[in-house]
Amino acid sequence: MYGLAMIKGLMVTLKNLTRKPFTIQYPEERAKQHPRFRGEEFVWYEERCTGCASCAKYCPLGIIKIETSPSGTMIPEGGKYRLEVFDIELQRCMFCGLCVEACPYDALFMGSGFEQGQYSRKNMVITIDQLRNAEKHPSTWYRPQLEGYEGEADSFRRRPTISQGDSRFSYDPRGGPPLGWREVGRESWRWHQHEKAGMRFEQDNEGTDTRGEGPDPSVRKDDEAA
Amino acid sequence: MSCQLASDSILYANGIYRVVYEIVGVVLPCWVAYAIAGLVFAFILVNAVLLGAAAITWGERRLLGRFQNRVGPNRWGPFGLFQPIADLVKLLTKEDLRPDGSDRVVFSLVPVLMVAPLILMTAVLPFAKNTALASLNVGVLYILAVSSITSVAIFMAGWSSNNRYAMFGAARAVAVLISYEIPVVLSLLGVVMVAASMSLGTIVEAQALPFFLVQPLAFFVFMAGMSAELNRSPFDVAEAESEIIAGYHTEYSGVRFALIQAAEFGGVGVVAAITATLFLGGWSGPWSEYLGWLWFLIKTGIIVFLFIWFRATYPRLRIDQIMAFSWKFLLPLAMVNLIAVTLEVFLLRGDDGVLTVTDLAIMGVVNLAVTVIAIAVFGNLIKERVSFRTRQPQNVVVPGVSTIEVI
Amino acid sequence: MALRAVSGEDLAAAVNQEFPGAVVDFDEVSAWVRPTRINAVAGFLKDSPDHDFQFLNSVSAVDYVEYFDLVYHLTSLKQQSSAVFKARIFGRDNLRAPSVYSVWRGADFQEREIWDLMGIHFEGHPNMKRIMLWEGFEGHPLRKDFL
Amino acid sequence: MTIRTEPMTVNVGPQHPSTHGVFRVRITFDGEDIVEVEPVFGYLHRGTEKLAEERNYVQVVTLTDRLDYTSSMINNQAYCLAVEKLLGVEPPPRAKYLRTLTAELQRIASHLIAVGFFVQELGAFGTPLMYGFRSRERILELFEMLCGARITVSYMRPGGVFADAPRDFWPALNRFLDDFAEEFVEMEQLLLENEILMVRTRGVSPIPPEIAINNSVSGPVLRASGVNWDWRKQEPYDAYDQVEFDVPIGSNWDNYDRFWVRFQEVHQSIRIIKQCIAQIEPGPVRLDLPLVLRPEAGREAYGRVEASKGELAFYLVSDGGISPYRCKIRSPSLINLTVIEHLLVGWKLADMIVSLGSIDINMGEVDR
Repeated sequence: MYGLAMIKGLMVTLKNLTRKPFTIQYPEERAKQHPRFRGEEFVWYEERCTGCASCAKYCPLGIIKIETSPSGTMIPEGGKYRLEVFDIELQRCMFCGLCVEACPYDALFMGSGFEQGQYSRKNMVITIDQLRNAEKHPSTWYRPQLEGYEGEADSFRRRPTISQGDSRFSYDPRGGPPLGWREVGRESWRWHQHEKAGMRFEQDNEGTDTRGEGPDPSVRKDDEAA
Repeated sequence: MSCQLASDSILYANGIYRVVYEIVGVVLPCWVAYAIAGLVFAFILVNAVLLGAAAITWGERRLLGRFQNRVGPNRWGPFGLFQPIADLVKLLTKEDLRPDGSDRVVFSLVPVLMVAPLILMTAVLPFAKNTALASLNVGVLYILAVSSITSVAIFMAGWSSNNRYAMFGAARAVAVLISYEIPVVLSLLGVVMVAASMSLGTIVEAQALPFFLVQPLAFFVFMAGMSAELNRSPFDVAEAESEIIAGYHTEYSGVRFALIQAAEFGGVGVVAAITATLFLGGWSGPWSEYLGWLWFLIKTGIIVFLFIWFRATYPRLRIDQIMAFSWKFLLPLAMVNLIAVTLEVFLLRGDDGVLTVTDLAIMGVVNLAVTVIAIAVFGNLIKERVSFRTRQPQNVVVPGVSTIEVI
Repeated sequence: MALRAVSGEDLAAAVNQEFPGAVVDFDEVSAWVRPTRINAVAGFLKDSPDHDFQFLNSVSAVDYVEYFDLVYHLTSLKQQSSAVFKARIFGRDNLRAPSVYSVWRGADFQEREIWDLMGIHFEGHPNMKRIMLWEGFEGHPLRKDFL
Repeated sequence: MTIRTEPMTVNVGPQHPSTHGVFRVRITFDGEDIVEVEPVFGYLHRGTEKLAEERNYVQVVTLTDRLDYTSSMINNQAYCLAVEKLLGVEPPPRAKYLRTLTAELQRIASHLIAVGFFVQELGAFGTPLMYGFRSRERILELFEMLCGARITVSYMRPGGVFADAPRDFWPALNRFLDDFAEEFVEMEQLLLENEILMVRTRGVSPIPPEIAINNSVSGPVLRASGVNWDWRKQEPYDAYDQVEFDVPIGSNWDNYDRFWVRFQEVHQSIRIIKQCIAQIEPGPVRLDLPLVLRPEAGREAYGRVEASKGELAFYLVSDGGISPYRCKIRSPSLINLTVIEHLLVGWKLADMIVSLGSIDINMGEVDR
């Protein structure tokens, strides 16, 4: 009334003048990125992939292209296909993460970066070689095992707490070291041990046999026996 | 061949001008010295206005940023100080567009016509003691007259652009400028009456007590009127960016746009300087006479800050409300102020026609009371009020739903 | 407090009482009325105090290849009830249906959208133009045969 | 003497700074007064309904994010409710609470934008908008914590939500609620009683309740017209039958009331969120449904929610296949625009922008 509220408004803006800005200056500072952030580059573990192409089928835009070698050219053990092409057209990707949701073997993860800007559209396609060679910083989107949950049921057992976050479970995809394929699976989950992720059985370039470097098959037997 | 400036010349009081004139006059004919000294001072003034405009764009953007809890431009130079230069370079390298169907001559003339009055206005401003280029004895009148050229330029811009938004902006700008000229002139009459002079230098010297304390009502009316004439918030209808894109300068780009922006922000600076001179005591301040320029800058800065602060806080009024505000609120206030000041000057002035500091203080106290009463009486426009208590409404469409209503 | 859904049977009975023969069919949620009677039925459902369906939630069209279904979802704010009535239009070319614009102004853009995307022309609508696509666009994209 | 005036037609939009996106309206002015209005849509038409017929039921969730991009969570919720109705299933209670909670957070975010842009259109140079964005930023951060994205969330799935909240979500939510109370009071002090805002909006463009109902207007606009109709009350979905809140309504039906109703709804949303936090119980968050859903042939469902803009509904028809046979989106923004002629004609250019802001349209939803 009589401009008093206008003076009150002036005081509000004056108060904010003395306050620290809430924006951050991007290249120097970065916003805190949460572990579930659906980043641009995909993280793919060839050792876990069976070439089932669930991700390609489930992609709403159909931007994942998978070609496998014909069946019979590979050793039949584990029923795996060898992948020859795994292209993800990032330019059309909307990062919904449904491919990750569809992957039954924890082989595909969302990445955690967001700086894949390119000058040419050609470069916006992630190829299988890039996926193989990239540093692997997987996001925890749809992968609760990375958030420190020990089992499916564990995530439902808690009540919301007022206390501060539990630092034991803080996983920082970007800041931490890259994760290998043995560290990201759900093998430690009790129910998951019975249906192990498809492990890759193949001679690698050095000629050593990587077979059996997954979780020890004997564990499963013991578990079943128990 | 030495030249001496006549002591009754309007340029006589200006020390810089006189020194340049006399030194140059030693070697060159007097009329050349006259021109060279004028050009030297004009150079200073043009740069003062344009650099001032650059500084104000920077200050406005930084301050608006901080008012809005963000940082503002900070990439170029320390604290983003070179941002205006970067803007200028960007604008200069842009294509100079002229819309199809526009009036070529008028369209091109506008930026010049926008900037020229500002520089003309600075000619009578005393930055410090004895520094006004021309100590005109009708300084106030001169400023009012010259500042009106801007409205012609704005209308030219709107008309020649062949754009309906620009036309809207121009029509609004002219309407606003015409209505606000009157309260501004009336509010200045009070100042002139107390100072008993129209010369800005004399007005500064008369301010033993700054006039915004002596005549708060005139200060308020002048600030509001100048906000409107400058198209500043909350009266920025002429270039209301959310309604009519950019108003009259919608079609301007490149270097012409740069000049129009310079005129706008330079206008803020010049008007702030005039306000500081007329109401805040100009260059007068404590300590040394030679620090006058500093006091002047500080006072100008305060006024500029006020303009930016209002812009950060207030929404815009509608054009008819702006007119109503001028005619129904500011004009009566200016009249009240004029009558009050006339009576006070008539009663308080001594036989020698001089008002002492005590007289000014008495006037200030009386005028403060007058201000409060006048705003309370004429404050119809700003009396809108809603109660913020909520209540359970009586007749609702769907019974049984807990509902609250504003009273 | 929950909304009471008027069953198709009740709706069909009420409409049939007012306009005999207007209802073609009904199931548990909705009643089908003759396309020619849409406007009359709509006016009745809106104005009769028993129903009082003042609020038209949405008008949809569904392409079943042999025929189109126009679906009207209604709500009564006073009665706190909702109802659905449909109209079945056979054919694929030059389809016409009466507009409910005069009953519920809210059908304005939705009917235009149906004309634009499904190709059912509403007669009695004052501004039956394309809404999403431009005039001169060939075909109606939401039809099943539009590729 | 009467001055002869000539009507002038101006295209406002689709590149106008304050038509909320690519909305275009062809307006005939007499001076500054509006005599004729013709809205033109379709500049953002992406054919969402047709696209939905090509995708399976879960993939459509990603399309709903892009309808009203300022309230994606609520769009997710509406679509998931429709699919659940189609399947005849009900999500587990914890999922219901999580949905309610996130939908209310999203409503706050959306209303902050609505209020911010409303005042921006009144001419306040970005300050209330930035204050709104300041709080909205925190909400988006919470969403990133929940589901890895800020705008295109895709958080909900038919049969629940995709995953439970992470461990640090709850403390962060509580911190947000504490800070938001303070920040929101600041916005109220700045805006609610501001005289300029009041003279600009009081009594401008009123929509009487009869006209609002006949024009199928919904959401805050309908409530500002004095009709206390809220689908969260009338047809409680998810956990809304477990929480208490009031329905704010307007008494003058004008722009100010629409603005005020949004402010009050933010308060009510906070109330709901606090009750959700208190009531939520541990448990599963997603039904064990297959990735590819196949509802029975011939079923149809009309799932609606009270979105931030109004009644958002998905009308799904199934033919037994893996994708919806028909997915009609009842978009509140488009249908609220029906009232545009009543809203604008007779008012001034400056009011037109503000009135458009007061209905709070979102072009992603208008054009779909």
